[in-house]
Amino acid sequence: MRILKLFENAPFRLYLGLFLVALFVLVGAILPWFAPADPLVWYTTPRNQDPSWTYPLGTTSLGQDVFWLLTWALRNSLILGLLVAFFSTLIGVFLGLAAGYAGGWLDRVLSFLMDALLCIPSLPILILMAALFGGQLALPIVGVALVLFNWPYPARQVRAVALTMREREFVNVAWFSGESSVRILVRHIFPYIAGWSAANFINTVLVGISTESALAVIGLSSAQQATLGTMIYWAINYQALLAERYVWVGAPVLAIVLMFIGLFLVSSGLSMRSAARRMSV
Amino acid sequence: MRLLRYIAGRLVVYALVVVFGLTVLFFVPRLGPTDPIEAMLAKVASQGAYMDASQVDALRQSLADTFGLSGSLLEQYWAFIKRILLTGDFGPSLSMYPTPVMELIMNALPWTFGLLLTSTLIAWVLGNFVGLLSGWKPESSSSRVMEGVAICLYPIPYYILALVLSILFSYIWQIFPLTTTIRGAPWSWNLVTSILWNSFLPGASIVIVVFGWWVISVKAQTTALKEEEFVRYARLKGLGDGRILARYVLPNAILPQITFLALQIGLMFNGSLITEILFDYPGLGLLIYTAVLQGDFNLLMGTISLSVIAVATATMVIDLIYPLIDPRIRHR
Amino acid sequence: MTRDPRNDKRARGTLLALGMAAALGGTMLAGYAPAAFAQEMTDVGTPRAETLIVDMLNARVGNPTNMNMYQQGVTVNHGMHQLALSQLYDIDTAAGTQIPGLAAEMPEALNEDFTRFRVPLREGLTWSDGEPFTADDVVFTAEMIRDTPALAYSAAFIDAIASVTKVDDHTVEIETTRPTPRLSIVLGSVIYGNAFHVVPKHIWENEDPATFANFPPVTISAYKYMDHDPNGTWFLWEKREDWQNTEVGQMIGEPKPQYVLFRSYGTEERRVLAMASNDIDILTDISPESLDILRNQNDKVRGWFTDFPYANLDDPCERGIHFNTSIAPYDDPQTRWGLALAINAQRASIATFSGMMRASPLAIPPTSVLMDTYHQPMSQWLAEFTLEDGYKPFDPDYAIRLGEQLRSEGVEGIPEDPEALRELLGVGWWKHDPEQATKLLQDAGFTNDGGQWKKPDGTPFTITILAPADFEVQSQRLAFAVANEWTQFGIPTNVQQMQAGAFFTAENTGNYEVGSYWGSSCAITPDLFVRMEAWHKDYVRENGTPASHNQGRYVDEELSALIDELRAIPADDERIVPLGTDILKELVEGLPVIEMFGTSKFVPVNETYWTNYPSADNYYEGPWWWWSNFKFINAQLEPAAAD
Amino acid sequence: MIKVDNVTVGYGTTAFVKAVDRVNLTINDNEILGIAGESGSGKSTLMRAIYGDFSTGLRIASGTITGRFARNGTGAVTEAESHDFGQLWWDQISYIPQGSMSVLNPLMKVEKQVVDGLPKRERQGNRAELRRRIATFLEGFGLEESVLDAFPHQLSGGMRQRVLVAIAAFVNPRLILADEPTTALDVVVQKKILLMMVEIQRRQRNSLVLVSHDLGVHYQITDRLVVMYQGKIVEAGPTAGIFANPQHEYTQTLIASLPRIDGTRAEARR
Amino acid sequence: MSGAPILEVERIGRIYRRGGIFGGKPFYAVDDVSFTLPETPKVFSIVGESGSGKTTLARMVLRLVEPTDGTIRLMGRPLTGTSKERIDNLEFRRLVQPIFQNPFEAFSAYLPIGTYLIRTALNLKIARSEAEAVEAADAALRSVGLSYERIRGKYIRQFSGGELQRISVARALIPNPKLIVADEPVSMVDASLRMSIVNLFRQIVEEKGVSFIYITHDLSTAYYLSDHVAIMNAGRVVEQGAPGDILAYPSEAYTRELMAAIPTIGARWTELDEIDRHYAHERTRDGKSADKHHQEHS
Repeated sequence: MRILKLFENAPFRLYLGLFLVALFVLVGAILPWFAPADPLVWYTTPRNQDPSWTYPLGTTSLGQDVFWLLTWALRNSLILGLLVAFFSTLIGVFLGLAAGYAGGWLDRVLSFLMDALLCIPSLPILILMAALFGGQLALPIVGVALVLFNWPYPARQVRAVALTMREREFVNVAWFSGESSVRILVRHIFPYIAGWSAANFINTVLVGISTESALAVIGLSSAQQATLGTMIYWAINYQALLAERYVWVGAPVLAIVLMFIGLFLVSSGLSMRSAARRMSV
Repeated sequence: MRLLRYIAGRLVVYALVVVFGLTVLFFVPRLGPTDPIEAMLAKVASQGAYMDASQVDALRQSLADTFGLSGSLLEQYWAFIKRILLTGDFGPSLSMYPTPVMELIMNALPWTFGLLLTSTLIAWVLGNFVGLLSGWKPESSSSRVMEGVAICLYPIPYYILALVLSILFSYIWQIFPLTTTIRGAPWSWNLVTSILWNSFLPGASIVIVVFGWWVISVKAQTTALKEEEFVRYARLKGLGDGRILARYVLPNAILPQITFLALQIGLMFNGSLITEILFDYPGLGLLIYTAVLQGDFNLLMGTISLSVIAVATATMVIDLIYPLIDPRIRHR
Repeated sequence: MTRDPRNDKRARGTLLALGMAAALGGTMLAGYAPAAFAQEMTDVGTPRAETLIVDMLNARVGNPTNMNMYQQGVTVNHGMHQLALSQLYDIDTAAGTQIPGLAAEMPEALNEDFTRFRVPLREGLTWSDGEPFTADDVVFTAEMIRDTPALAYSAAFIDAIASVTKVDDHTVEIETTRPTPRLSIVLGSVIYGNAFHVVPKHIWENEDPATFANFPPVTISAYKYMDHDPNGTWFLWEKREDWQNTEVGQMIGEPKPQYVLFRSYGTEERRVLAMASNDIDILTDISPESLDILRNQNDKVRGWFTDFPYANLDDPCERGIHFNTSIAPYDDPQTRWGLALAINAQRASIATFSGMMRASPLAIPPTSVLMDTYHQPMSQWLAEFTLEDGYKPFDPDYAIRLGEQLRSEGVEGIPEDPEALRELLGVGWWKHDPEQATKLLQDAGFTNDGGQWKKPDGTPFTITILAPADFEVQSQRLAFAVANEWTQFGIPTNVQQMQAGAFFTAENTGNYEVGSYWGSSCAITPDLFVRMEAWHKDYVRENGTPASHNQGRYVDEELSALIDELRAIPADDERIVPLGTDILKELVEGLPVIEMFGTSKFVPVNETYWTNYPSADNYYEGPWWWWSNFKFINAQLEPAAAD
Repeated sequence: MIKVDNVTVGYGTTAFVKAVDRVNLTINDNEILGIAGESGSGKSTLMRAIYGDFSTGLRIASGTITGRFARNGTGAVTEAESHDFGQLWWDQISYIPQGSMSVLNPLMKVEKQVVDGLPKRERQGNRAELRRRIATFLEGFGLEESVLDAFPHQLSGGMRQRVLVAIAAFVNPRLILADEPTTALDVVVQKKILLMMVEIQRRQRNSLVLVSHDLGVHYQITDRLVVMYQGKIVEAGPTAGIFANPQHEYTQTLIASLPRIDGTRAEARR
Repeated sequence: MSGAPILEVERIGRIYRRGGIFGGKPFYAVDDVSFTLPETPKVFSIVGESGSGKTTLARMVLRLVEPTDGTIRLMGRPLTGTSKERIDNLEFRRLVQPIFQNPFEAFSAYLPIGTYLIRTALNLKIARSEAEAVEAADAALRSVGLSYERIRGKYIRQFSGGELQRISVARALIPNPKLIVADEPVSMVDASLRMSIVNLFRQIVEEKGVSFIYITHDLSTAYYLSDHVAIMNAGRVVEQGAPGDILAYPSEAYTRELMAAIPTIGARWTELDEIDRHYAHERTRDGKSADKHHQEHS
């Protein structure tokens, strides 16, 4: 209960989340460099080992070290999630600001695009693409497709904010100070949505990782790259669940869940903190 | 008159969205490397029927004719759009030729619709309820526990939950069926219970995740509402907690959730697809997956077009309903 | 509650599940189990003890109320094909010979050219609605196919069959368009089945066969349609009261199962769970891991062998690595041989199916029949076979070493006797000799500086193996296993998985360089004609143009000449085996395909309710539950003795 | 009626922030008391403490606020500390908030919101009869019955504020506290509302405490005035007396800084 | 300097559609308003209640809202429309500057306030370098009683409302504009500081030769500050003229009503006396005998 009580406290929530995320970034970004062998290669270890000192998380039915495989999977999933989030947030924020601030036909066209893309369920189309392009659907393409479907969320929100911002007096003051439209967007309006953008960024990381792994689990992603999804895919392919090799299938699942919780705590902690700061201003 | 103009405007946008979606759908597969005829031939061949080369060539020609995949891309495009929008005809399924795609979809649609509708409603009601309470009394231990649960549940991907649920409840404790078996005369009580029984786990996996989302969002909403002046005013009028919650906080917390619902429909639909595939649940998701596996062009086009249309329609309906619910917009 | 051997397993699972549930913070409420799940009745309402439950080969059927097998999109794998329809000629998979089905005898050639045949039909058969089966039905079916070009099969039929005429009520005469020494192959089942299904004239003559749904179907074999799931996940068939008037009744006797339920459980986990909980009696293909799980969970479940390798190894198609031989550098046999010697088959075997496979260096599967006819007799030749530089690539001790390794890993039931091991794991395979592989590649113009292979044209040598995504597990895993081998050898190799549609498009149009396939390496009878014919150079097409045969675009004049010879002789000609041997030698030399392993079919059965399934020690049929000959297996099953 | 005895009020528990510092004040029966001061003077905090609204971390650090209410009609006397005033809300004490857009529930019709605050005894019985009573009451202040069927957003700001005044007055309380009730309203509307409040006070013969930063408003309607500055009462007494002869320097500045139409014009200083 | 008036507003109007979602019926926020600001610096007050259209009018002059009818001329050149003579944005901003109602809303919370002044000087080409800009800012700040040193690196939350409004004025002064449009500039400022700002405006008019359009709802400051007053109601100017004339002898009923509603000190509303008379027989106002007479005192 004490732990739960601390959750109400934005900083603690934030720090716990940051701790989890930092842990994953550490595992995903640094540890892969220390892998004793390419964990993707089969039969570098004995098969189906239980966790031990040599193999902290055991080995797969393919003779891969689950621990090192997990570090690689985390790295790739994180990179994918971060890139998808970065580009969708960037594009979304930029287009949303442009639409909201400029108004007129640009706003109409962009708003239509946003609404249209929001209405189109992305997964069927990704499934379609994955199926049609077969194994060619490499991670970068998955990433591009995800960006395509994810920018409208921030764009729509940012547009709404920008619309209200346009009515704020300081924007007019900025204009009378001779500031250019771009500068007004970037220097004057953007700071107000920066906190929100950060939360959105984190959510999009989640969406990116989860969508890729969903595709992977039904066998439609690039099965040869180590991602959390493909790890689950291979584990299920080799019936790890029924064979009670829970560590193999459980490690990526737990990693996803914990990473999600971590990222979620960060994003909600951030928004709580920015709400608190707004109140104190 | 004004109402009509608003509806007309919304309908125009809706129509544009649908056409836009269909256009994307038409071109994506045609850029892909799969030739449906070859896929079909290979399927015939892999079933082991012996045919010599000239027989295969003859079959190839006859398939091209029946599937109507000839003509320039633009011609095919116009035919496609016209056919779908004017006649609602997606042609015959290629892998289950000559069953019309529409027939297959109509068989699957009630399943997806029912699954999504009920699980969304349940999650919505439960999530709003729990979110409201935990937002209202954030310091109580039960609301902390509920929020903790929601935070832990919300990020879990559907497919993980689906897997875990079916292992737990279909195998280790054999409470729910492993596969969908619907029995009972049409419109009988048996049929209903049978459907509920079979839909329970897929539904639960959606409910649990969506529930978490609602709890979090409603809680935030409620926390904000608590600071609202009219809530404060109601409290200063000496109203009891229950009354304030029920008549001041609840309606105001729920109303914005309706717009969120519109935004979430696409995402929830995505979730239901994965769930259906993993539970072998006979809805649209499984049909899409089958179509993918079989390289069934017409079926793919049909199912995905319909998904787009369905989601766009649902979003539009919510958009149209919203002003009728919110008095601030209704009475001007 | 009866004592269940799975209980302690379950208990462990329960603990784990509780842990998982707790970890998820779940607050799931346990429901109650409804009465429908009691074991006396199946959930479709038939007595469990009288019902045989069979795994449906394909996923659920999208159009369950269409059973017109002549429409190309209609799947009849829901029991229709396996139990209710019958072919003119069927296959005895144990003996590897065709047998008469609806026909009374094998066709009798009436002329030297093999263009006219007399086909006697079985007497005393009736359709499930009581109407007699006669020559009129056969003639009607032939004419219907001929007159309905909308049926996909029509063109193929017209191309092969000139006419079918009635001689008397139980005899027809068939004329072919060209010499056809193997008419029973054209009109009867060899592998899986055949498109030619005789239809009841009295039903079909009033319908348009192009649109007729044929539902509920009037059937000819011992079972008739009873019920189905509107979503196509299950189909229930009931034994005909007049089962005596069917070919099964005449040939074998009364089938014991009163009901046969074909059902689809979806993903492999579900199928496995279903069999583990006795909800299904016969499973089609699963992975070895799944079989392992099943055997651990339920001691009533058995594979083809009771011990290692559990799987049936007699599948009529083998798996290997195929090349598009029209694309450099794979157009050079040196390259292909180099790549073959870079593979450690032992590791690949374990990676793919834990070693439960029989290796085959020849272009035909190492089934019991073909091992006796070709592999064993040819092992001497193989051992002496040399490459151009005099290197002897064959390793006859492959099986012995693999056996040792498996024993060392704790696998039980590995024979000690070298001959028994060779019989089990294969006569041998190519050596794993990276040095020789390097030499061959360098001879072919490849260079290797600092561990980086370069093609003769100077570009880096990397390989992409096209592989089936999930729909053919063995080829898929083999692709990954070989990719792993080549990568370790120094050539970066990746696997490109494709769904069926994209996969076959790529294969047919030659839009690939290296692929993990099975299509052209099939045979079941010593007569290799059916698939070997596909290697004829006549079938080579430009890349980009779909090829119906010879997707590897392999041109070998000598091979084509041998195939021409084979075309001209009937299946029972004495030159069949020598010619076949020559063809196989030719294919070894040119190596258009690195043939690797026979297909292992992990086809478990559950003996809780039924026994006398075919198995390695009760080999009256192969375990091809989804073939047309399933009806004969079904008729020989026995109910398990009640406890 | 209310006695504020050497009270210090502030926010927070660990780090106590003083907002009202050792204030003494009496609210008499049947009077209009004004509390004047600029932003941050502590006037709103003092008013909340008097009302007994301790919901958002407000705390009386020292001193007491006690009340003594004689029920109208029966004459039954209730005595309580401000911590227990909650039971008297909308019975003996009611409150008029600053009439911003969001002070009424946007999803509820006005009638319900009037009824909602009434004590049980009022809410029981015939709804139609109650509505008629409310309507009559409103009509007494020039509000039409149709207002009851409106949603808050359909009313103008002035109308909403009059509804709030009416809601507070309908229960016939002994004490009404009004927190900046006319800020952000136009002068014409403001005047109407102030007059309405005065009329209510005269009719019900209860006490009205008016918190406002606008000295003009205090001049017009209050009987007694308290001027607050930085948490302290710097001046208190009859309104007329203060305006005629302000004692404290701050009060003098405030009064002096008000421009008057009949006064000097800046232009004239040219 | 040309002899053209600084600002000529000619029959301008602005139509809005009320009610967003169901379309809406048009209404005139500003309807057929004309006035002229002569070349000599003056304070022109526009007085009206909320909804009278005064803010819309100000925003049209500020080019923030496009008029639907009529023309506005600045120094004899059109402010609106598409003609070649139309004043471009840079020139416009050098000629006209705004001061807005809420000083806490006038600057971004995320930028140091000095930035606004520096950027104004640089963007409007008042200064060619950072140093010159600081100089210009400092000069402007000194004219409102502050200095650049005092605001350097500080953010909005570190200032009081009065200070912020002075900084707003300083910023507006940087390009040495001809016209400053001040929209309710003192309504959010504490009463004790209000007069100092109003006096500051007057001082700027005198010393810098800047004209003011002063938008307010407060008749008393308008009277105090301006040279010319226009009373607006429902989108129209109902009365305009010199403050002394209008406020001493209002000819329109609306103006009179407005004036009567101001809670001025020294003149108690007569309605209050009526109420008291009505309830007099029920009540005696203890200790209040004096207040009945205090209007005579002041």
